[in-house]
Amino acid sequence: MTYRVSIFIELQEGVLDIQGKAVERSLAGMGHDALRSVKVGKYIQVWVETGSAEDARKEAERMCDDLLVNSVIEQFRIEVEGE
Amino acid sequence: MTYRVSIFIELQEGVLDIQGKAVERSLAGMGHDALRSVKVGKYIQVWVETGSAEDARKEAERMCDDLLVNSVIEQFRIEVEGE
Amino acid sequence: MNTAVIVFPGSNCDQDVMHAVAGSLGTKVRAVWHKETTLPEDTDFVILPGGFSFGDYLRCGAMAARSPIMKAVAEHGRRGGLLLGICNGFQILTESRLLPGALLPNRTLNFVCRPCFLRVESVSTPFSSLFSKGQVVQFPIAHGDGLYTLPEEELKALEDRGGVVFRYSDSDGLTGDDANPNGSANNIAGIVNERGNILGLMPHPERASEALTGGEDGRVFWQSILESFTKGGR
Amino acid sequence: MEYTQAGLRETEYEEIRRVLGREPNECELRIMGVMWSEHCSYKSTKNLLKLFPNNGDRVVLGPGENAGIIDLGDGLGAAFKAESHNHPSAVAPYQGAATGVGGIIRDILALGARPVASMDGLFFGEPSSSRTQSLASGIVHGVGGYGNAVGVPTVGGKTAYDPSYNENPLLNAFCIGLIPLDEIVSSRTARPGQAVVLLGSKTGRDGIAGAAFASVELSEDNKASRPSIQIGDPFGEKLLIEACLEMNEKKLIVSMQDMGAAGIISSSSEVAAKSGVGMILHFDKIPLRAENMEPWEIALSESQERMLLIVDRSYLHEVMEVAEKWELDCAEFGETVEGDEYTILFHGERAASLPATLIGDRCPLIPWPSRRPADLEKKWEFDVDDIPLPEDWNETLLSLLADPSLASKKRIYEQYDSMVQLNTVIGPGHPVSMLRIKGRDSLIAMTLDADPWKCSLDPFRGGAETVARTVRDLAVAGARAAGLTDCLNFPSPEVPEQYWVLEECVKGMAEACGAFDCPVVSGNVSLYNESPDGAILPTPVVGTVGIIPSIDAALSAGTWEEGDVLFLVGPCNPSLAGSRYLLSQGKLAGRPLPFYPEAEKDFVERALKTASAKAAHSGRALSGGGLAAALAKESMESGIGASISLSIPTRKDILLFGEGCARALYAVPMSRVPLFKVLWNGYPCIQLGRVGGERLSVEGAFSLTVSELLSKWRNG
Ligand SMILES: Nc1ncnc2c1ncn2[C@@H]1O[C@H](COP(=O)(O)OP(=O)(O)O)[C@@H](O)[C@H]1O
Ligand SMILES: [Mg+2]
Repeated sequence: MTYRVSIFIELQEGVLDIQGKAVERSLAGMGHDALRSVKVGKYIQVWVETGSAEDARKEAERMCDDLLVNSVIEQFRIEVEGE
Repeated sequence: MTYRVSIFIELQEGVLDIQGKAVERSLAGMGHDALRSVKVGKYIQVWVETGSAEDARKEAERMCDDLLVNSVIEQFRIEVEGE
Repeated sequence: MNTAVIVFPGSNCDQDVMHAVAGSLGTKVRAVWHKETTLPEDTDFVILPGGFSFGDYLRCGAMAARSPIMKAVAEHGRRGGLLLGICNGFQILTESRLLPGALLPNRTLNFVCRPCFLRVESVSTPFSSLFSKGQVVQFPIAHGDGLYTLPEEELKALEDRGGVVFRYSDSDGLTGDDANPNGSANNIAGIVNERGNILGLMPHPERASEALTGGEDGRVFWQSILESFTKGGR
Repeated sequence: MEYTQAGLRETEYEEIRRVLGREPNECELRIMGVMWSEHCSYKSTKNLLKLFPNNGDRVVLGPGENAGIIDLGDGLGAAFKAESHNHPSAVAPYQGAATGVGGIIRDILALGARPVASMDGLFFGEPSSSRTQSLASGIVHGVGGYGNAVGVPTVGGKTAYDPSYNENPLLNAFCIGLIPLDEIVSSRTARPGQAVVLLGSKTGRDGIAGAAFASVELSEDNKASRPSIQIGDPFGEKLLIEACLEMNEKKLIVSMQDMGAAGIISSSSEVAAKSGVGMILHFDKIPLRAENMEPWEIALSESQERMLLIVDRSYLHEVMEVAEKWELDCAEFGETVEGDEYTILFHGERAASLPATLIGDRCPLIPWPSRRPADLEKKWEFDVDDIPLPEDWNETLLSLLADPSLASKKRIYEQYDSMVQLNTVIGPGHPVSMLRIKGRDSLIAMTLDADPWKCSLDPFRGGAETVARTVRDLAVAGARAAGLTDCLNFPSPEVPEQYWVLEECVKGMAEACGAFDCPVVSGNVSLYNESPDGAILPTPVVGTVGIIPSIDAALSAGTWEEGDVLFLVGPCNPSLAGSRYLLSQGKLAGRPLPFYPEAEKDFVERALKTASAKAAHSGRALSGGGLAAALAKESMESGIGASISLSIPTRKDILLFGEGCARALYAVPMSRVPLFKVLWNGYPCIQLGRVGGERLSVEGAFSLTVSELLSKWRNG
């Protein structure tokens, strides 16, 4: 079966989020006073064909390790549709 | 109260996802045979101080319209923590 | 003709554009900081220069398009005033919806900087009137996000109305895929709005305005603008 | 806390105790550990660096400052320096390279100069390995990502591949800036009673104690406290450049210092020590990005895009205004005082109190033992007769051109904006890059080079050859070398044989610098470039800057014209030792040729005259790949072939592929042949053949069309 897996990648705590800071300032400048802070990360969706949702998650985790996530500065979370 | 709002942005159907295609190719080249396809988007978290979760959502929607999303090529989905 | 060059934080071709315009035309050029809310009163021609406004963070040109000065810039364009966006400036114009479409990452996903041939597609714009139709000119490119895209029907409409002013080509004017440095739809390098007063292009005419540094094809571009202005008084 | 945990040696700890007359506290210990690390103190190399000549008519500022400055005439100076960012680039290639570029730009900026161009030296492992590919891709993207955005063109560089860099790639960044001589900002001019100001990004925990951690064994219990990666923000840097230049133009600052390794502590103590003042710093006033930071963390943070300013109080207000315009944080956090006392106050307590001059200057030097490698002669034993002549010359030349170290670097340098600022007359892809100076006739010429293989075979000769190659390149292009900067990339100095190699390389470089009267005005040392898999080749990288009086005195390369007569100037007995030709066959052997100062100087003078007299259409000094590679590159870039016959008894492979000595290939228009011959009369000079046709043919060797050459050179 084909599973859609969503991967949410964000910078680790303590790593400077230069994009987030710039967006924050820009939104504040446009009058969004309720805004406290912004973090900008990546949203990657992969479709994998595996026997189970669990396998799909494992496969996606491997992809994160292999390429999608730079573990020196980033952290990630995975959601499998239908899991 | 401060709400964390997650915004998931992806390219619209029909807009060339060059990054997704490139990631797909590299992962396939690394032997991820279960992979069918990849889409690369943005994961933006904003923290907003509003009276209710509903207001937080509205505020985030306005930010998307104002800056975060380019509706010519992108679409988005919002999740408010605790909603 | 009084030219205003808008400077955003992160713009890096503002000085170059001012140097090229002043050097090619000898007309008055002023820098205007993005936080201003009005253009100098006698402004005839506005340029959004290249660079990495706001670091190109989020999307290229997105934050600059929301800068305070942009209301006045859009108003200038709406009144029919001459408005030019080069490279990052082009991205700012599409992000401001002053021009249709969007600029996506190059298909190689790499930044590319090199001299580039362009075929002049339309000479009925104030920016290209001194070229001849089909002429091949050389302007350098230097960008990471130059793939111009537009939904199919809109693309057709743009082509039908002659909105494409420059197309990537080879030295013979052939516009094959080989001559496309970034994967742009129909090899599009520069487009103009319907009214013909707002031009966006990825290549850098200011980098082709002196024999010593990049050639002189860009001088014709600047002279076209001056001549159209002098004639039409826009 | 144990002093060893701070990375200090026993003698160093004792020295600190002796000077203080007490035990240092933890904050002080950590500070000293970083400040006396190899990276900051140069304790292994200070004595070696003294061997470099660094004076000369043109030198305005020599080593010891943020960058060197040479006089370009009429009140203008060129500030330049190279720096390595090897370790960070191996760990986080994109960010490591990006912050390397950002750091060297701030060094130039700290003098008040506007950065006008960069070059990058890249040394990668085996090109076929996936580790190399991902490191190389990350590093190249990082160099471009930062340089392009910050608006400083990358106009040239050097890229080479060798398995010794597999685990330990090198990233050296060079930057040059322009400054009116009467506007130079000095780090020696602070006076008591002035404000100490921090301009730029907020201070976070990034890169804390990066230098010291490198010298402590990594173990599980310090893993959690490992420095977090510094993230480069070219956008922030662009704002910083504009703000600092505006402040300098308005004469608002007394002194300025960039924050690189060891951040606030290094920059502020350096200004204090050099200016002969003390400082009281209130760390509570520093804008922070992370919570609960300890004072030593604040002191040692390597957060990027920050500058330290010393400001006369009457200008503080204006400084703040400029900062606000450029949307930068700016905080006064201390003051200069009489004396030598450097004090950090935090939460109402004295966190550290040290003599300013102790921190940067007084680290005990380490006289590492030096031993000539026993196997040196063995590498030299190499019999040319064991090398058969190529069976298929065409194949041999093509595979040489496809050797990644020699092949076209277009795929790399096209990713760099080489034109922004509108000064680039000759950009990457040429032996020498040239910048015009707006409003003047003269041009600045520069080139970056290295020859790790020859340095490994004979470090003295290799070191001299490295310098000579850059000077020859410049001379052929019409530029007299005015000064150079260097990055000494070497493995651990603690191995006596490795220290000897370093020592000899420096001596060789110094000898050549002396002969050419080309002083070393700035530089950088990067040691401990080794991994459990082995050490890198000795890799001194040299960036040399020269001046061309006017565009009319510049000679380009790759501009052959139909009918030109080709000349080879220089000796006809080069050497295959350490040549690209042998390396591409997997052999690193032989003894490189010695450096002949008289011949080299003679060559330079004649080459300069050749350029200024317009006696040639095109010229190229011979380097990697020898005459054959030079012929092929000239032909490919000109898009035209040539017919050549070699009537010299030297073995053809040596003549065509040998390297070393002052040699060049010139294309001379028929009408200038007599003049050319006069200029080179008394120096070896032979006529090779004529330019024309679609083929590059050498009688009795290869014959290939220009497009065959190009296809191999570009695509491998
Ligand atoms: N990393 C790099 N960045 C920019 N330009 C480079 C880089 N590597 C090489 N180049 C350019 O490519 C050309 C070839 O360089 P190199 O490999 O050193 O050969 P050569 O010995 O012919 O100079 C030079 O013009 C050089 O400036
Ligand atoms: Mg070179």
